[in-house]
Order: sequence, then structure tokens, then C-alpha cells
Amino acid sequence: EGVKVGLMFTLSGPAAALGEQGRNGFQLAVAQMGGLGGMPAEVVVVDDEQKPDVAANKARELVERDNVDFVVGPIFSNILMAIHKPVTDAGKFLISPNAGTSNFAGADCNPNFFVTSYQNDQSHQVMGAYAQSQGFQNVFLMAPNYQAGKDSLNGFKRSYTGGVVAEVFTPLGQLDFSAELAQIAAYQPDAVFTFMPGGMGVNLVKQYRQAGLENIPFLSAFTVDESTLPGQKDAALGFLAGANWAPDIDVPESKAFVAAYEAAYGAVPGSYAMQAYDAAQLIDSALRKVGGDMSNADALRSALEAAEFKSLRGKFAFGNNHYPIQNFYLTQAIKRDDGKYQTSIVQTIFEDYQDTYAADCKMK
Amino acid sequence: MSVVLSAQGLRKSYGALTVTDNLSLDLHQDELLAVIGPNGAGKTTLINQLSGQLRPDAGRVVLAGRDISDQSMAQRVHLGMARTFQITSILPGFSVLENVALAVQARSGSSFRFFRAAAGQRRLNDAAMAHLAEVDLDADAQRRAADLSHGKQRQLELAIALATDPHILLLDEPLAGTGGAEAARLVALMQRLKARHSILLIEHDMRAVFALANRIAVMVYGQIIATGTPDEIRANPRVRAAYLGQESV
Amino acid sequence: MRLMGRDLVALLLFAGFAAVPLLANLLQDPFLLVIATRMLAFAIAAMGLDLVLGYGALVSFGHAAYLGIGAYAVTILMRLGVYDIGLHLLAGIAAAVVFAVGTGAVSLRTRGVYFIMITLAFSQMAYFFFVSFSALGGDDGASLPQRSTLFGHDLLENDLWLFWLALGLLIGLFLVCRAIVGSRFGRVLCGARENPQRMQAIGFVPFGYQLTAYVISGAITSIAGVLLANQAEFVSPALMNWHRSGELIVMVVLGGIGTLSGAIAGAVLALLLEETLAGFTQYWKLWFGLFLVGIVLFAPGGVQGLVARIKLQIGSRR
Amino acid sequence: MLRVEGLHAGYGASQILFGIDLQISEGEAVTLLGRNGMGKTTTIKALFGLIPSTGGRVLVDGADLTHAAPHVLAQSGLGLVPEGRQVFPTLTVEENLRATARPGGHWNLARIYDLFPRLHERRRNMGTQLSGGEQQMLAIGRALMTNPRLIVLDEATEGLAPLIRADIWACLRRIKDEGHAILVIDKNVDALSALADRHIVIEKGRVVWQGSSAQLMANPDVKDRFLHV
Amino acid sequence: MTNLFLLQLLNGAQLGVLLFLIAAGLTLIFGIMDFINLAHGVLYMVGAYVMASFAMLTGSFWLALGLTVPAMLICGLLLEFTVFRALYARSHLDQVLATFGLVLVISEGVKILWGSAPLTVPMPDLLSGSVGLIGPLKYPVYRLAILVVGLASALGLYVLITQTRIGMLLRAGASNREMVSALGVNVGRLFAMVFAFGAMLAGFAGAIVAPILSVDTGMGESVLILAFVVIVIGGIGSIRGAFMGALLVGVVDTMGRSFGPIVLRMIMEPAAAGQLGRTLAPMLVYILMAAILFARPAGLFGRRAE
Ligand SMILES: Nc1ncnc2c1ncn2[C@@H]1O[C@H](COP(=O)(O)OP(=O)(O)OP(=O)(O)O)[C@@H](O)[C@H]1O
Ligand SMILES: Nc1ncnc2c1ncn2[C@@H]1O[C@H](COP(=O)(O)OP(=O)(O)OP(=O)(O)O)[C@@H](O)[C@H]1O
Ligand SMILES: [Mg+2]
Ligand SMILES: [Mg+2]
Repeated sequence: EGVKVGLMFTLSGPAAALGEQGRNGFQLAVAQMGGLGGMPAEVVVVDDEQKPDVAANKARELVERDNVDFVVGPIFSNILMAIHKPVTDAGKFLISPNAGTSNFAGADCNPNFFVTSYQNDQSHQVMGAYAQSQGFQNVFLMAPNYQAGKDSLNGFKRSYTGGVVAEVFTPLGQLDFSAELAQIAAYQPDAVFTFMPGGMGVNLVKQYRQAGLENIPFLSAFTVDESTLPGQKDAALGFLAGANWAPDIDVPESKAFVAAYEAAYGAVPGSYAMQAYDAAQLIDSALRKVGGDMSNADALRSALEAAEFKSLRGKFAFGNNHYPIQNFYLTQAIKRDDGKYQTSIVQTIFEDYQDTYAADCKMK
Repeated sequence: MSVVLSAQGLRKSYGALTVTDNLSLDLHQDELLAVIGPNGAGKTTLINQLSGQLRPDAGRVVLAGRDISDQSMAQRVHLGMARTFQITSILPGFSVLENVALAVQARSGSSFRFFRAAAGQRRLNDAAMAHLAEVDLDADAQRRAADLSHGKQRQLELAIALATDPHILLLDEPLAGTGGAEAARLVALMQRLKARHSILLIEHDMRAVFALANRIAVMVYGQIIATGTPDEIRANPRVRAAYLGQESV
Repeated sequence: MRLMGRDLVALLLFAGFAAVPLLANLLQDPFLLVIATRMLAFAIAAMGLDLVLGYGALVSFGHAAYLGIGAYAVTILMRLGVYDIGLHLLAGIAAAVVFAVGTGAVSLRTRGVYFIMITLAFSQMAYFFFVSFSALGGDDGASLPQRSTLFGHDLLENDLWLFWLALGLLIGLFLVCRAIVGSRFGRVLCGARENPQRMQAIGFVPFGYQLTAYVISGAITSIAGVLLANQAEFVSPALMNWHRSGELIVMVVLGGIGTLSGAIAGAVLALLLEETLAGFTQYWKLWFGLFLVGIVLFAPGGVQGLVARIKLQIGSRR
Repeated sequence: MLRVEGLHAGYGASQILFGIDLQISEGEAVTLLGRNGMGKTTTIKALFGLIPSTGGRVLVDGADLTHAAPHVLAQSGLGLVPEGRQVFPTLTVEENLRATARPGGHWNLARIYDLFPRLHERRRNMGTQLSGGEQQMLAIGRALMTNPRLIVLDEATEGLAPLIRADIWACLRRIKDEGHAILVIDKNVDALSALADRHIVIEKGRVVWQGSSAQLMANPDVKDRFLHV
Repeated sequence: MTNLFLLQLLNGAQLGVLLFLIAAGLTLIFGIMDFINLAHGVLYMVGAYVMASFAMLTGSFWLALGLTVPAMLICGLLLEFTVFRALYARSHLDQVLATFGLVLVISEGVKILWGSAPLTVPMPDLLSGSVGLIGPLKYPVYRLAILVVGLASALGLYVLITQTRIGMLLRAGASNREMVSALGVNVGRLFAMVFAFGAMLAGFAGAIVAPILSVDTGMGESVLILAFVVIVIGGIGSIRGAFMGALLVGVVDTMGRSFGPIVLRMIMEPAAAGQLGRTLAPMLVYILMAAILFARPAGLFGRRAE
């Protein structure tokens, strides 16, 4: 008798690096805790291939065939949209270690759905608030043209009321940003805010510096982080980002985690790994609380809601919508003495911050 | 004899090269008109324009008094014109029978029929077999056309043209590549076809040409330099110089 | 004789499918039905593609667009309050026909690789259109509130019924396609593949036939889209990404082009491999890739080619 | 120089050749005769390694080249003018001639253009834009440009006008007089008799008759039986 | 505004040259040898990864580049020997299937070897920094270098294909292998060499662009389609066409992105213009291709077959 967890991450294609962090973070936690909730844990890992229809099927397979007790995943919002219904309809718990869309935070919140990361808009709001606090008047906004890109710029503008010189949407997967960089050079804005995950972010950051624009502050979210820094290296140094954690956060458990992760996987963990680690701790804590008895779903849910574990972020609590209430920071890319790159906390922007959609959530 | 097909002032050039140069030619009812001329004279280009494969730069193609210059190749087939190609053009993956049956189908009924199996349609197959027998290919009916030897493919080429049930046949070197026995059979076949069809024949086999033709037109550098009965042409010194040489005809 | 062999493969596949519910019962694994339904949908799509690709030599690299069109027909109609699967199928087919007539007429001006690329271009346009269509979820896609209804009943909520519907559609469409390729129309289509010049010289204008085939093919593939939407209860533009178009081509070639039943076999084989390999190793794509290379190198003609060779072997031994 | 012994070959499952024997000495002209579909072209293909032979041997100057690749046979001195011309469609006339040329012999561009002035006029045209006869000239010119010791012509004069045909025969005679060997297939049996030293008649993949021109002329029933002329 | 326009034109041309550099090897293998090689993109990716590794090992850009080129040549020979050799005579669809399989194998292999985090190649000092153009606008030296390399490879390929016997033999061999071989040319060896050369070009492109683009497992796939688009727009088999196609795609894409919204805003209300602009931008290249193929079914410089 043990607990069975299905992990669904993007493990192939260009974004595999993110999924691997999530998978590694979770598995590291399970290994360190010797199971979950004091029980042996069986972890089934599946690859969603970043294709929603594939993901929807695999999610069904996890709950219907493998009969897992929890599904942990995914990285991407569109995958979350696809797997949410099959998992929650089956009465299983879905814990998202990264994607946190606004609909599930608000009107569509679900008792069986928990998020250990953030609501998607929040990191962008952090940067908006920072831009506001710096008194910027002309900010250049840029994001890829898809839902998450649009959300990010809206998030930024929610806490930034200054002027916007231009709002540029680039095609998804664009390689060369010279046209946009020329526009930036022509506008000479106070700052640039962007959201360019994955390879796009690597390209943009390198080309940004090569174009000689580094004296214009570069604000971003999910663009300069531990998943992209190995590709950006020196080009990203000093670039700012909003996040709920950084490897150098002053939490002893986190320091230990970073060391253990680097030892095990040879790379600096990012928030994807951290949030998955916390997801494992969350399950662990809840199982302990119910004494390993998963037959009573309501009890298990209450145990999850209590979130009685030592988050790597320090303080952590769930809001009414099962999204976290946590601190958000301004981070900066740095080079460590050992030559590796990571983000580092500059200042706290929001404390105990809850997303703005929680009010719409009528959790039954 | 009435004119069934006439080329009027056809001109076609590729860059500086004028391949048919203001060329006019009449094909009469139930005659076999042979067009001969050196390589590259423009004979195939003439057929291409008559059949609609090529648009002339200037000039008209008139079929039984009707200007068909604007009609497509397919439309001209439905008006009763068929052609063969000098460079064999068959459906290589089809069986020999299917090649011909498809040509029969082109002139009989709509081909926008989706459900009844074509393979079993007796009407198509029987007609096709009859045409194959005419060119002596009935024994090869079930073979894949691509697997036929070159000479037999040439025979198939002719059978396909016949199967569209034309009044007018434009034949581009039908004897090329066929050996003695087969050539003789084909000559005999054309002799028979002459009675029912108007034929424009391009051929470098002079024995066949002089045996078959009612009239011969000689084409050199895109122009007709002489037209006449076989005897007239045989005797024409310009034709000898430009084309026939010492060939005994 | 050749036809017999192909039909045999199809019969075996259908029988195999029909046994799935029993198997699912025996193995206590209802999920088999879900997998099988997905296979059926892709089999329909691949068979639709084979109609133009195999018989018309028109390599459409944009057939995923029709999957998307079918799937979005379901989403849109459901948002309008229409739940009946018959209407979904009709709407999907109608939309596919409109799209196919428009893009097909333009695409058929080109040949060969140009045709491949222009069909890709149109499907990419459709893809990006739905990516930026926020009301339908844009890039994220959206879940369906429920499955389509059948004569007003929500029978299809039951995986078994959906499976039988898909199997019924596959068999029906197979018979339709089989009749089409053997018909007068099918002959002309194949003839245009073999030698368009010769076809014109015997009085056919290939364009009309090819366009008709392209439209039929698109319509069939859109039916698969309707099924996929119902099966996953989720619709997103990823369904019409060029990867999908590529996968459909892979399925057809894997099974053996121009055989219909080969396309079905290819779809089944591809999904089966994916399903099983993924269970063994995280690097299943590596093995899948090796398998594809191996098939081309050592078994040209795909599944059907293999079957034909085995038959030849048996025949010559007798 | 060329010796073929008991050659067997076919396409896939269907066997076409059942033991063809032939030999050609330096400077000799030999013809292959036979009705349509009897295996003449197949013999050439098997000889050149274009289809695999399933039995027998092919020897060039005593060296066994039975299973050698086509280019090895070509390099050993064989030049091919294939049935159906097969000029390279995406190359210009001049490129067609130059692409596979092997310099060092009698033939060069100037000489080819001399032989076929028509090709010179059309030298910048693409291969497929030529008339049928011009393509045939090009195919012959292309083979000559490899300066072969034995030139093999499959349907040597198909589609050529009488004057050119006469030129070709004259040209072949010249080649022969220069000491090169010739293997030729053509339907003009009379012209061939004037040119060739020996004739080989093939029927259903077997050699059914061999002899000199004189013997062929003297034996009308050979023509009658095997060639039906 | 005119300044920006000129600069964007330059940017467009530069993107075009970058695309040509990537497409150059494809032109050779697909355009000339008529072999559909979907694995071209992953070879480009492998080139970038190999370059990144050598750069890490040697610490020198130039040394790494010098090592990457022969390494990719060997890689190409190896692939040719094991897989491609058997595919020349096959149909395009078989080639698609097999090379699609190779894409999976190589991508997965790269992930196993190098992991999935993006890598980088530092820019050589000699070529870093930017030069001033007009006003505050600057231009990176490295991109100018890419421009030069791209033009040089275009010219080199043009000479190779149109002026040399190898070029003729390639074109001849692509249409009729048997005949070329029967005329005494060892087509197998020739194709192997040229194929390896094409692979090397792909790898070289990957190595060269590594300092400005992300070296990740998705890089091959994202350019593959674009490279095909470029070649098809130009007309298959024409180097000149591929080059013009690349420039056209680069310029249209860049100009469309930067000035499209402005133009749209002049003819419709801003919100709708923004929405439409965003929808159209990623489609632009495809619309361009469809339009060109509509007007000229065999591309800009392609010869109409038949
Ligand atoms: N598309 C083209 N572009 C350029 N020149 C062409 C084209 N098509 C044909 N030609 C040229 O036009 C001339 C006439 O060609 P055509 O095929 O009509 O000759 P022909 O009289 O049939 O010769 P043959 O007896 O050799 O078949 C030739 O010199 C040929 O090279
Ligand atoms: N590719 C092929 N596949 C299968 N069978 C073939 C193939 N090519 C030729 N054949 C068959 O092989 C036999 C010999 O053909 P071949 O081409 O050698 O004849 P040939 O003597 O050259 O005739 P022709 O004078 O008509 O050119 C014929 O029966 C033919 O149908
Ligand atoms: Mg001609
Ligand atoms: Mg022959």
C-alpha cells in the first residue's frame, strides 16, 4: 500500500529543459523524504510533448488506467487547460507546479485543483510595480503573440500606470529581433519590459546586448531565469526579472535544496524545480496529516489546504482559490564565483501577495 | 474534298528561334497527309499547336470551319481530335488495358461517377480490347505499361489515341522504335484507318510515308517548302537536298 | 488479386478493432477504448489524406488544418448551443469543403514540392488564425463542456459508444473511399497522377478531378477532427500545427501509400508504437525514429509492401 | 574486347534473358537484331550493370566485370546511347555534352558540333527543349564525348531524318575505321548489313542466329523467321 | 522615420542573408540533388552544439570553428554512408519518412548528449561591438560579418553549381542517376561527397549563428520550414532564386513586423489594426509564399516543369 503520483511535464521539444527541472525537483523531494507521507511512493512520469491534445489523453490515461492518486503538472498553461477537466472530473487531485491560469484562479476554481507556483499575471505585476516605483514614463512592451503573452502585458499594465511607447507582439518562435531592437533604439524608452520564455528569451537577450542597448533597463519575467541563463550567460548579467524565489533566497531549506539539486543534476535549479519540490512537500504534508488514509477526499483536501510544510520560499499559504499567497521579488542575473549563472534577489516587491482573481472564486 | 482541319498562319517562336513561321496547312477529309522534314524543323511543334498543347503566338486553328484556337487540348479531344506523342507518353503504372480503357472512358459518359467500379465495366473493357487487338497488343493487356518494351509502348501510344474515337488523328512518328514486323502491321493498320479518319502523319520512315500518303508536305525551318503527291515530292530536287538525301524511296 | 490482399488487411484491422471492447473487458483496462478511439480518428484522417496523396500524388502538407476545422466546428457549435453530432459533422464537412475549394483551387496551380509547400502555407494561416482567436481560447485552446449528443441522448459520454461510432465511421468511409478509387472518377485521378499530359491528350482536364478529390479528402479528414474533439473533449490549435500534418503523412507512408488500408494500418502502427515505446523509455522518440528509418531502408512500401512481399514469398514457395 | 557468356537477367521476378552469348573484338561492328520485346535492350542493360545479372559473365579485355558498377564498365571503354535518348533535362545541350565527357580521344566539343551542326545552333537550350531527333543527336554526341572504344547504340537512328540517318551511318563507319568497336541495335536492317561485320538475332531472350552480313543476306528465311521483314 | 526605414531594410536584408546561410546547404541537397532532407535542420543544430562544445573546450571561437567544420563533414559522410545512400533512388515520400525518423533520432541524441538547457557560444573579440550607422542607431559588427559570409557562400555555391563540372553532374545525376553512371561517372562517390559538403554547410551555418541565436534543441526545427519556404519561393534548383527568396522573406518579414501595424492603423481603428496586425505578422511569410506561388507556380526563378 503506497501512494501513486503521475507527473506530467514537457520532456521533449525545445521546452524540455523546463519540464526536466520540474520532474527533477519532484523526484529529488521524493528521494529525500523517502516516499510521500511516510509511505512508499510510485511516480509515473509522462511527457505531454507540449501538445494539449496529447496531454489530455495522457492525463486520462494517468487517472483511468494508472489510477494515480495525484497528478502533478504541467509547465504550460495550455496544457493545464487540457488536463484540468479529465483529472478533476475523475475526482483526483491536480497540483500544478507552474501553470496558474486566471480562469482557474477565479470563476472556474476547483476544489481538487491546487497551485504551488503563482497566478500567471503576478510576476508581470511585480515588474509593473517596479517600473512604477522607478518612475519610468516610457516603457517599451514586447511579448510573443499568444495568450500568455497578452496576459503578461496586461499583468504588467495592471500595476504600471506610466506611459507605454509601444506594445509589440512578435510571432511565436521568432529568431531574430533586430527589427524590434531597432525600434527600441529609435524610441530610447526608459525601460523595456518583455516576456520571452525559452529560446526566444535567449535570442533576445543576446541580441539586445549585441545591439548595444544594455543601458536601457531590461525588465522581464520568465525570460532571464535558471532555464535560460546557461544560454544567455554574460549577455544577461544585470537584467532584471520578477519572481517568487531565487536560488540565493535566505531560507536554509532552500539553500540545502539548491546544493542537493546541483549535486544531483549538475545545474542550478530554477523556480520550476523549486515549485515541483514544494508540490511534493505539499502532498507529503497532507498525507501525513490524514495518516495515509486517502479514502476520505474531503479530509485530504482540507489537509492540502492547510499546506503545513516548510516551503523553500519561506512563508507559504493557500488562498481561498488554492493559489498561493506569497512574497514576490525583483531579481537580477549574476555570475557566481564558480562560473555558473543564476538569479539573485534584489528586493522584495510584494509581501504576502494574493492574486486579483481570488475574489471571483466561489469555492464550493 | 472538304477541309477538316486547317492551320492558318501559325507562328511560334522561342526567343530568336522561330519554330513555325506563318505556317498554313490543310488536312482534307479522309486523307493521309504526311509531314516530313529535317529534325528540328518544327513538325512536333505544329502538332502541339494543332492539338492545343501549345498556344501559337499568332495564327488560327480551324476545325471544320470553326475556329478552335481558344479551345484547350481536352476540349479538342471532345471535338474528335487525337494525337500521339513522339516521346512516348503513357500511364506507366496502369495496365495496358487500363491505359486504353481510360481513353475509351473519356469519350463515353461522365467521369464524375464515384461509386460503380470501373474495372468491371464491360463496355469500357471490350472497346479497349478491340483497340489493343488492332495494334496487336491484346496478349499484353494485363501487363503494366511500364514493363513493356519500347517498341510495344509505341504501339500502345497509338492504341490510346484510337480509343478516344477521333475523326482526326495527329500521329507523331508512330513507327519510330517499332521493328520490321510490327512496323509492317502498323502500316497496314494505318492503311485501313485512312478510310475512316483524316490523318496527319509525321514520320521519318520514308518507305511508310510514300506507301501511305495521299499528299506530302515538306517542312523546313518552320515553313512548308513543298506540298504534293508522293510522286511530285519524290521528284522535287529541293526536297532531296533538304531532307531525303540518297534515301531510296 | 492485389485488391484482395488490401481488403484482407482492412478486414483484419476492423476485426482487431471490433475485439477491443472485449479485450478491454478481459484486461480490466477501459482505457484501451480511449486509445483505440484515437487510433480510429487518426486512421480516418490518414485514409482521407491517402486519397489525394496516394491516388492523386498530391502531397498535402496541410491536412491537419482539416482536423482543426472539424474540431473547431464542434467547439463553435457547442458555444452556439448546438450539441448534435450529426450537425457537428455536417458543419465540419461544410467548412472543410469551403476551405478545400478555396485553397485547393489555388494550390493545384502548382505541382510537386510547390504543392507541398503551398498547402503548408494555407494550413499555417489557418493555424495562426485560431492561435489569435482569443474567444475560442487562442493558443491555449478550450475544453468542451461535454461530448456531442446523438439523437438528443448523451450516449457518447460513454467511451464505448464513442468507440463504436468511430469504428462505424471508419468502416463506412473506407467503403466509400474504396468505391471512389475503383470508380471511373478514381481512374481519372490516378491517371492524372501517372501522366497529366497524357490525360489532357485523351480529353481530361485533371484540375477538376484533383480538386474534387482534394475536397473529398479534406471533408473526410474533418470528420476525424470532430471525433478527436469529442474524444479529448478539448480543442486547441495544436491540432492543426504542421507537425500534425507531417505525422499524418508519416502514417500514410508508413502503412504504404495508395492502398487505403495501408493508411489505416499506418495510423494504428504509429500510435501503437508511440503508446508502447513511451512506456518503456523516456527516449522513445529515438527508438521511434530508428524504427521509421528502418522501415524505409528495409521494408519499402511500408506495411502494405511488407504484406505483399510476404504473400509473394508464400506464393513462390508453393 | 567484350565477351558476354551465358548472361541471365530479368526484372524482379520475371526473367527475360536466358543465356546470351556474344563477343566483340577490337574494331568490330556487331548488331543485335530481334523483334520488339525480345530482350535487346535488356541485354544492353544487363551488360552495363544497369540491371543485375543473375547468371553468366561479362568480360572486358579479359577482366571479369560481371557485377561491376555501371561506371566501371563505362570507364573500361564502353559508351552508351540508350533507348529513348534520356538526355539530361535540366542541363543545356552543351552541359549535356560536357558533364560526362572524358577527354583524351578523338572526340571533343568542336568535332561533335561539326558532326551535328544542329546541336551547335541549340547549344544553350535545355535538354528537353530539343526536338526528338535533336535529342537523339545529343545522346549520340554525349556518348562519343566519353571517347569510348566500344560504342553501344540502342535504337541508333530512331527519330532521325534520312539525311541525318545517313550521316550517322557514315559516322559509325568512320568510328569503325578508326579501330573502335560498335554494338548497335536498329531497325534498318539493310543499312546495318552494310555497316556491320556480324549480326546476332535474339528471340525470347536467347540467341537464335549469328552470322556475317553476307550470310544474313544469303539467308532470307532468317529475316523472315526471326525478324518478319 | 526614413532612418528607421533604412535600418529596417538593412535588418531585413541581414535576416535574409542569415536565412540564406541556413538554406545554402538545403539548396544543394534539396534544390540541386532533389533530395528532401528534413534532417537538414537538425544538422544545423548539431553544428551549433558541436561548436558550443569545442568553444567550451578550446576557449577560442576560431579554433572551435576550425574544428567544427571538419567534424560536420565527417558527420555528413557517416550519415550518407549509413542512411542517405539508400534513399537517393527512392521517392520523395520515402525520403520524407526516413529523414523524419532521423530528425527524431538526432534530436533525441542531442538531448541525451548535451541536455536540454540552451547553450551559448561567446562572440569572438575581433567581431564584437557595434559600429555607428545613422544617428543613435548602431549595428553589430558580427552581423556585418554574417552578411559577408552569407554573400560569399552564395557566390561560391553559384559558381560551384553553374560553372563547374561537378555542378553539371549533380544536376544530371538528380534527374537520371543511372545514365550518369552508365556514362562513366562514379555517382555514388560524387553524391556522398556533395552530401557531406551539404551537411557541413548546415553545420557551418549553425556554428556561425550560434553567437547570436540560442543553441537549443528546438533551433533546427524552427528554421527548417523557413529554409524550405525560402527555396520554394526562389524556385527549386536555382541558387539565385534561393538567395533572392531569402532576402525577400527577410525584408518582408522585418518590414511587415515593424511597419505593418503603422500602415494598418492608418486605414482602420487602432484596436482592430492591432489585432489584425498581430494575426497577420506570423502569417506574413506564408502569405508571401502562397501569393508568389499563385502568380508563379514554380517560384520566382524556377523553371516550369512539363
Ligand atoms: N520549349 C522550347 N524552347 C526552346 N526551343 C524549343 C522548345 N521546344 C522546341 N524547341 C525547338 O524548336 C525546334 C523545333 O522542334 P520540333 O520538336 O517541332 O521539331 P521536329 O520537326 O518535330 O523535329 P524531329 O523530327 O527531330 O522530332 C527545335 O529546334 C527545338 O529545339
Ligand atoms: N522495367 C521492366 N520491368 C519488367 N519487364 C520489362 C521491363 N522492361 C522491359 N521488360 C520486358 O522485358 C522484355 C524484353 O524487353 P526489351 O526492352 O529488352 O525488348 P527489346 O528487344 O529492346 O524491344 P524493343 O525493340 O521494343 O525495344 C519485354 O517483354 C518487356 O516487356
Ligand atoms: Mg518531332
Ligand atoms: Mg529496346
